[in-house]
Amino acid sequence: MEMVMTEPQLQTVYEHPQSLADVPTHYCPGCTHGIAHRLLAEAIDELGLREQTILVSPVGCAVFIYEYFNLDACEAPHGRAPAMATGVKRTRPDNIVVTYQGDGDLVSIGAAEILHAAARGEKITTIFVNNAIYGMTGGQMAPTSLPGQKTSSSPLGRDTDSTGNPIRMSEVLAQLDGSAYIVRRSLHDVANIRKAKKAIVTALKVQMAGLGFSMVELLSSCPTNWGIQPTDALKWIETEMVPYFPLGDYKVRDDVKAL
Amino acid sequence: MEMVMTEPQLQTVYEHPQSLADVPTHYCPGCTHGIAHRLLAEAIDELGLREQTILVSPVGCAVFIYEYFNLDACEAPHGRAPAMATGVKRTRPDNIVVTYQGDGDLVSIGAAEILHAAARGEKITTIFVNNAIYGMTGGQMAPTSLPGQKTSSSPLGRDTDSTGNPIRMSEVLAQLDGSAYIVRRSLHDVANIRKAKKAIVTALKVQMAGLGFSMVELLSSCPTNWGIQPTDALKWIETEMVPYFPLGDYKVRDDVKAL
Amino acid sequence: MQQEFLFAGFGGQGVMFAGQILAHAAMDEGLEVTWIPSYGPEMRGGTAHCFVVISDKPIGSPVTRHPAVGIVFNNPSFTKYEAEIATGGLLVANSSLITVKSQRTDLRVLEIPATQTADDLGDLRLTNIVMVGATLIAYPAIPVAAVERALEKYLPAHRRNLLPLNRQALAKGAELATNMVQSA
Amino acid sequence: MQQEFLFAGFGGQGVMFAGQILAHAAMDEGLEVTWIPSYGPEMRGGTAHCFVVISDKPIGSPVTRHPAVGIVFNNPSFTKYEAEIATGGLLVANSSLITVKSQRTDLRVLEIPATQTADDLGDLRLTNIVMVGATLIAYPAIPVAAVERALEKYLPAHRRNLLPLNRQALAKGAELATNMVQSA
Amino acid sequence: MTSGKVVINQERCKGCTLCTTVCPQDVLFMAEEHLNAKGYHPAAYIDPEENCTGCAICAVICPDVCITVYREAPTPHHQRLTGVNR
Amino acid sequence: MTSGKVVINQERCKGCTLCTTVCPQDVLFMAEEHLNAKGYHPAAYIDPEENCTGCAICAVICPDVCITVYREAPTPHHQRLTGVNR
Amino acid sequence: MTRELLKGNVAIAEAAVRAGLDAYFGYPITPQTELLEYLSQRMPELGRVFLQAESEIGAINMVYGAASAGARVMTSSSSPGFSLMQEGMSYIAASELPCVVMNIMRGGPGLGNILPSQGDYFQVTRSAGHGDFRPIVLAPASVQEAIDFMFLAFDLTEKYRHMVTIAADGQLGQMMEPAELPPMRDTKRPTPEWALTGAAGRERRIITSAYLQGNAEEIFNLKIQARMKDIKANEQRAFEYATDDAELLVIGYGTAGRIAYSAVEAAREKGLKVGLLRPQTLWPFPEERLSALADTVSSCLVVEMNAGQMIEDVRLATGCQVPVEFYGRMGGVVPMPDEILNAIEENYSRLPVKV
Amino acid sequence: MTRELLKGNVAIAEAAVRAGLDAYFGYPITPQTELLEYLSQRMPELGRVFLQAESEIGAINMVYGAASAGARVMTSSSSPGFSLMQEGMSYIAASELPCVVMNIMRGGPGLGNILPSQGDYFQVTRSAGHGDFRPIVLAPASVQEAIDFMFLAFDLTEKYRHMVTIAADGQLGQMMEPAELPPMRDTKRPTPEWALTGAAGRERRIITSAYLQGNAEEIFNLKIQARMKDIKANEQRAFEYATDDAELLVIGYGTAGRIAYSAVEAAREKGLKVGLLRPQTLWPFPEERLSALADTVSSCLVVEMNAGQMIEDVRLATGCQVPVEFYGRMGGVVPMPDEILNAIEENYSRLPVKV
Ligand SMILES: Cc1ncc(C[n+]2csc(CCOP(=O)(O)OP(=O)(O)O)c2C)c(N)n1
Ligand SMILES: Cc1ncc(C[n+]2csc(CCOP(=O)(O)OP(=O)(O)O)c2C)c(N)n1
Ligand code: SF4
Ligand code: SF4
Ligand code: SF4
Ligand code: SF4
Ligand code: SF4
Ligand code: SF4
Ligand SMILES: [Mg+2]
Ligand SMILES: [Mg+2]
Repeated sequence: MEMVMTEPQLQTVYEHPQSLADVPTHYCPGCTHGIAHRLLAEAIDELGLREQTILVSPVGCAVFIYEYFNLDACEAPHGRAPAMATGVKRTRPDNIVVTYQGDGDLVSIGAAEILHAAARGEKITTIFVNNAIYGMTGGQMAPTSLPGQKTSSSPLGRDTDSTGNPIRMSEVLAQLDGSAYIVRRSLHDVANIRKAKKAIVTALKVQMAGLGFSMVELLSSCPTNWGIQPTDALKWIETEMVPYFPLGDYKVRDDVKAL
Repeated sequence: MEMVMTEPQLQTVYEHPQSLADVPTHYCPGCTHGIAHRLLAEAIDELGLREQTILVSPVGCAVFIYEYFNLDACEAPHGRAPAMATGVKRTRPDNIVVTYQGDGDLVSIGAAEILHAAARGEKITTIFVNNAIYGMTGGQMAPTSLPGQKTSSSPLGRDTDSTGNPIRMSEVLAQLDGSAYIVRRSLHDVANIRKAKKAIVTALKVQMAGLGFSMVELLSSCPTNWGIQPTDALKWIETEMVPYFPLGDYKVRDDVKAL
Repeated sequence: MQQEFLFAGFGGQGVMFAGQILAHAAMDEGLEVTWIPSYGPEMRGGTAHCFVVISDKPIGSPVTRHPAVGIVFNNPSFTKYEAEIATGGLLVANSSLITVKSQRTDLRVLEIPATQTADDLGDLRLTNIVMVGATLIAYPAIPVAAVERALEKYLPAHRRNLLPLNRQALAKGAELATNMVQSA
Repeated sequence: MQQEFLFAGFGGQGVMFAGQILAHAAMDEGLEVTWIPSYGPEMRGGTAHCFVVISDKPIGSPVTRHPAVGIVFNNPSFTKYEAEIATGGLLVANSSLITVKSQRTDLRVLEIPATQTADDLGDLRLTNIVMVGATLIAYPAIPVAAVERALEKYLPAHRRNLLPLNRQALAKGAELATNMVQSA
Repeated sequence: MTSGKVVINQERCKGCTLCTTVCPQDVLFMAEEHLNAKGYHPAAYIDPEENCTGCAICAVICPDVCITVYREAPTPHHQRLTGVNR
Repeated sequence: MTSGKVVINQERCKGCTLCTTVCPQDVLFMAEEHLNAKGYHPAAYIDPEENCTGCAICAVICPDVCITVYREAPTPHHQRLTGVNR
Repeated sequence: MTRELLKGNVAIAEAAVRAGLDAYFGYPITPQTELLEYLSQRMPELGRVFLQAESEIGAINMVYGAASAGARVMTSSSSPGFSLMQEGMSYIAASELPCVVMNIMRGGPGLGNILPSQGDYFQVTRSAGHGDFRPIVLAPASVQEAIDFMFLAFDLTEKYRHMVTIAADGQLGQMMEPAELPPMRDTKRPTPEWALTGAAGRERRIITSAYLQGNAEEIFNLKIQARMKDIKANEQRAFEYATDDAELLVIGYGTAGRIAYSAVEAAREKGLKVGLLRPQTLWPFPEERLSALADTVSSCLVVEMNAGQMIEDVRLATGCQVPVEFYGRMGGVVPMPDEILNAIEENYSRLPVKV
Repeated sequence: MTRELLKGNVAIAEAAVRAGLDAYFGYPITPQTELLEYLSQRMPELGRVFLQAESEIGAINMVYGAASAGARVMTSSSSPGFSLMQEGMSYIAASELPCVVMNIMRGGPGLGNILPSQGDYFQVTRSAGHGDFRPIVLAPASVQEAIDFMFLAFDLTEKYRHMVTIAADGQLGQMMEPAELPPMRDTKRPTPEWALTGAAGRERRIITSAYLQGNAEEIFNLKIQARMKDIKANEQRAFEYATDDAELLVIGYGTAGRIAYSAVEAAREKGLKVGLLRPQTLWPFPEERLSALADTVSSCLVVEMNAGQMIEDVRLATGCQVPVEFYGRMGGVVPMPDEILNAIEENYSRLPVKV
């Protein structure tokens, strides 16, 4: 590449964030987990929090997130990241504690832990990656899978009679007094990705200010288990997921607005 | 008693319901668990469901509820009554399945199970007895304990900074599409007790009609662990609990209204 | 020598504290001691009991099947525990409430109108201390004075004001027992 | 006699099915057989492999350290497994994609331009069957015809229409191998 | 006013006093002198003037289902509280 | 229009095509002929006419952080996407 | 019926269906998920109950409920999920309910990995959560055995009203081999006389694990212990190979036992007098056979995919009559026949002189 | 310091405080709740962390987090709650984190009752959830020992980075006896070099229990096993009484061991040559002493408050040298000294003739 020669006049507009380790990820091509990672890393960089942040991994496709971030990190049992993060934050209140959870992790097995972390107003930030499926284990139905969605454990499509309708967790957690900032964003196009990044920055600021629990839900793709191409997967988010999981701010407490 | 003599002209206006076993309970004097039991038994009797109903006990003061009802019954691990009830109902869809849970059981350890039973629209009925405390284990703080409430594990009063504010579970569960009927009632006086009874009847009807998950939250007293007299305990419900846990209908789906 | 005491009565009659104050007193006398409450099903009401073992050697079991002394505060406790007291042992009964009589001939029985005495002293909550005072006369495992010292030291702060009354109750119990033992 | 086959390649090259069809065919020949996939970390991409063991006696281990036959579909698999094949064994390499050469002198190596052949037949997904056909010529554990029968029986319903092409691929693989073996 | 009457199962009563505080006719009292086998002072029905209306309010609040309520001359529209005989 | 340029780390690229679909200048393509070590056809930056504006849209959508974006003559008000140097 | 080439997980699932499974509740976890996936299609097809639970805790308590209602029910999981089921299992055990729980063990402790392992032997065989109780534990080593044991599991659990656990690993689940599936069993059967069905025209029934009084709990425990004695007397099972004249006895179960078979075969080919005992029931442990064999062999070699757990049962069963040696791999590493053969040869060379 | 009359649960809690406890996370369950209640007042008073978790699963994972951050941390529970902690414990074990977990055992299985029991011996000693790992298990028998072991627990867990479990029962928790509390230990200590504190001016630190590759997981497991060997060599502890010339050795731990002490004393008074070995570490089991004693005694009598679990360890440690008999009560029934004395006398009368 002739970059070397032209560099003097060029300014770097975008490069690898410092909080992100310079290693390839194991994610499938086009999986937006990678975007979510990058946004989180950028937000941490921007706020200068890299040396303070402790990351808690979920069990899910993002289990190895600790390999991908240039941060202190630990790895919680499936669904228990909020509890583990509570243990970290309570004993190290001056650190910034961030959990990253999938929809199976957060909504299904870990429903009690997230609900109570939010209710307690636990001063942690949760990045909630909702891809309407269990990615890691090969595409089983999640509590967030859409009605009729075919998955490897709902081969005829999700039957809402038997399994209910998808759970909108941001709406649920927004009910709790302890949650200070709960928003849903999407990763399906550039404009939305930019909004998602802003929300993550705000969520971290909420924690910095000690205002309570903050969470950014990100609608995310799983091309592999949805069985479609990455570009189609982004469209699927837009046309199928967004209508069911409306984007928006579900809880922005007054003290957050004042930030 | 000279009752025998006067009986011919007298009609029985109130007597022991048939679904209630004729045995003394172990509850403390004035504990409204007893009222909740009676209302449930009356409702079952009125709807003629005694021979169909399967009751699922919690772990909490009501753990021995199976002794007190003249019904088939089983006893779930702490917090897991909704899951156990799901197992019963799915394999015996023609039975009426009722769970009875305390606030520690339902809101704390069992948060995930109740959330998912409601989300699935599990066709069961839950009697949720909220007394803002862990009764059975001797009065520890519950997620429903009021701000500042002194309990044996919040000796200086519930500190909302550290433990958050009480969780209003009816409001949370009403968010879920699978819940058909979610209301909060109180047992602190006769008028409210009568309303509570009506709600229980409706909840059971919802199940009979197969409309989804139904729950009646009952504000209830724990004179022993609140450390006050039974009459004062009823007043405490009215003056302290009701303002925080407003009585009302949190979810009455249209198909329920049409019942 | 090991000596075992069983205290039993309704919850609220102060049987737990009676045992504890005896245990404290014995400890301060330089003896080995254990105290253990009945700790059964989490049910409300019913009878409560506790065990105190005093010994000059390390204590193995804090419970025994046949305690040397039974101090019972009400009818149900009497009925429940009378039979368990060791042959040759002592049964101290709160005769203000206990209406049944012991059928055992191998026991010493001391009937103390403890509730009545406490009521006379102006506070029903003194029943337990009356019983302790009486017991130590009939079964002088430690001096009554040791209990008096223990009361001074261990009466909970919010009950400090009751110290004089407690002293009186202890003395009264001892007195009642002394009279009876002598008259027997 | 026990015969072990290792199939390895990229996910998507049909190595799993190649192993399965061989296993089916062997079973229908009345032999004992096991098939087992590489089943490792839940990571996407990378190489996949499967093992087939064929025997006339009950099979203990479905895996062996040194399989008699290695059927490798791409460079990474070649590099990874070449060394593991048993002395005197057979290495079948998809020479359309594999650019490296075996350094081992104790192996028979069969280079089959399988991907090319499949492409010529009009469907890249036939690569695996070409490889199977070739393998059974050089290492006749079961007759090629047994695989043909297995294809008829076990080709999944949605791929039934590809049966004639699969037959051709099998034959073509066998033919390529026959020529090479003869010419060798 | 219709005349009623209640029977209290005093052995089951736990002496919580709730019934006595709600009776509109003030015909329920705590039997301070009497202790039942459980050690509670039970509620007592003392109604020499037959003021009890059989309103069953006491039964509605009693947590221990100790009270059976009877009423004279059933009115056709009165609501039974339990469906036992249906 | 400010002129920009991107560098794609083709070895890290997984060939998801997302960048190629969002580039407003149409200067990103999939290298159908080239396979990287992971077995993917990577994206390629082909911009003979120097149409790239350095808008970084491609970098925003790339899930694998394969794209570094450069821009000529920094405008004082341009927003950097990452705070690396702050 | 003919032999089909069947994948372990699928064969197990279909065997459960044919054994009359009424209801399945489970939560995905590798390497048992295919079982759940298969049943997600198959059970509704047959009008039976399939439900993916919110968690393993949800699943085991749904099993508890369904078993209370008299259904033939099972769940399956893998190590971390199995750990989460411990409380519920203890309750089910203490309620004397029949049910089948599968643990397709994987590399641990902790999150570990998804590779085949036998690291949960103690957890699986010593208790079902807290309290004195040991489930019947079946350890299949082939797809056919897995199928057969699924039928056996339901028969035993219903006969004794005692939980049955099936302990296997991902290798068995992933493997295909020829096997025969028995025909569909008639699912109509009388409702058990203890099952909750609604107290219509009969006394109410209560299913509980609470015994408030020590005496009552002790009587109940004695009942369990008596039943366990019975099971121990009647249900020990093991597969044997070449034990008649063996001087060295190799002992291994499941996948390790199966691979050991290859090694023992190879050793025999080399002329070594080696035999294999492959326990099929891990509890009750086949101590009768082992104790008998201890009289005839000179030494034992235990092979496990863990740090040495069953070796305690072997020591206890052989009553210190012969030395008991160990060869193990851990963390998801499956031993190859040749390493076991090496271990055999090494131990064989050190055989104590027979007396 | 003077002897105070202390209640077990309170003494344990205060001992933990004085041993430098930074954080406590727990969930109420009888009979350990008083410990939690005491700490709910005491910890905030000292500016330390107390949090009542939403469940035992919440609690153990908060412990996991706090331990990852380098805090001195503990939780406590009782049998059903301990079962729920199994998954989290396995993760903590596999992350080599120090922490202390108390199990105040109660009558089981299932909900059972709240009475004293030793029914979880296997669960407590054989693993921490799934996978190959055994925590160090301390079994105090008196309030003083409970205090001392609390200090020991933190020392051991930090020395070895190996989880310590304290196994006791409600009797110890409810009992008062005179004991001395050591003075408050200085809580300032250097942050462990593996703890998560934010990657400021150093390489990032990662705490995980995942080892994707079998080889890596095996290497890690071998490391654990090596450490366990070390612990086994150095940390066996037992209390002995009158073992010098004993012909019958009574073996019991915790409450059963303490009551057995009374019985042994009584037997000695009757002139019987009886001794007591009371294991203070259940893992590592005091097999060295036991194996030495097996050379001198003629018979062993194991006393437990369960159906017979430690008896397996006794059998293994004594290597079949002497008969091992059993006396047990279950379900929350605490044996009385006289019953144990009866068992002693009965076994004594059948003592094999010494050779
Ligand atoms: C206790 C336990 N149960 C189940 C699993 C298996 N498991 C791993 S990840 C996962 C679900 C992942 O789905 P999600 O949280 O949505 O994350 P994604 O992979 O979709 O990003 C499951 C069920 C486990 N590791 N531990
Ligand atoms: C797994 C488990 N954890 C804890 C307990 C102890 N426990 C029994 S009841 C209870 C809470 C009861 O409170 P609640 O549900 O509010 O019922 P209440 O007694 O107030 O009616 C607890 C924590 C238990 N039995 N099992
Ligand atoms: S399986 Fe789905 S969620 Fe997981 S890495 Fe692949 S695309 Fe992403
Ligand atoms: S402890 Fe409270 S809730 Fe329980 S029976 Fe007593 S008053 Fe009722
Ligand atoms: S029925 Fe009505 S009037 Fe009669 S006692 Fe009861 S509350 Fe009083
Ligand atoms: S309400 Fe019932 S329990 Fe209470 S005092 Fe009246 S009769 Fe007795
Ligand atoms: S920076 Fe903008 S114009 Fe340049 S390649 Fe990327 S998307 Fe296209
Ligand atoms: S978006 Fe990134 S990974 Fe995808 S094709 Fe473009 S450069 Fe490659
Ligand atoms: Mg997901
Ligand atoms: Mg409560």
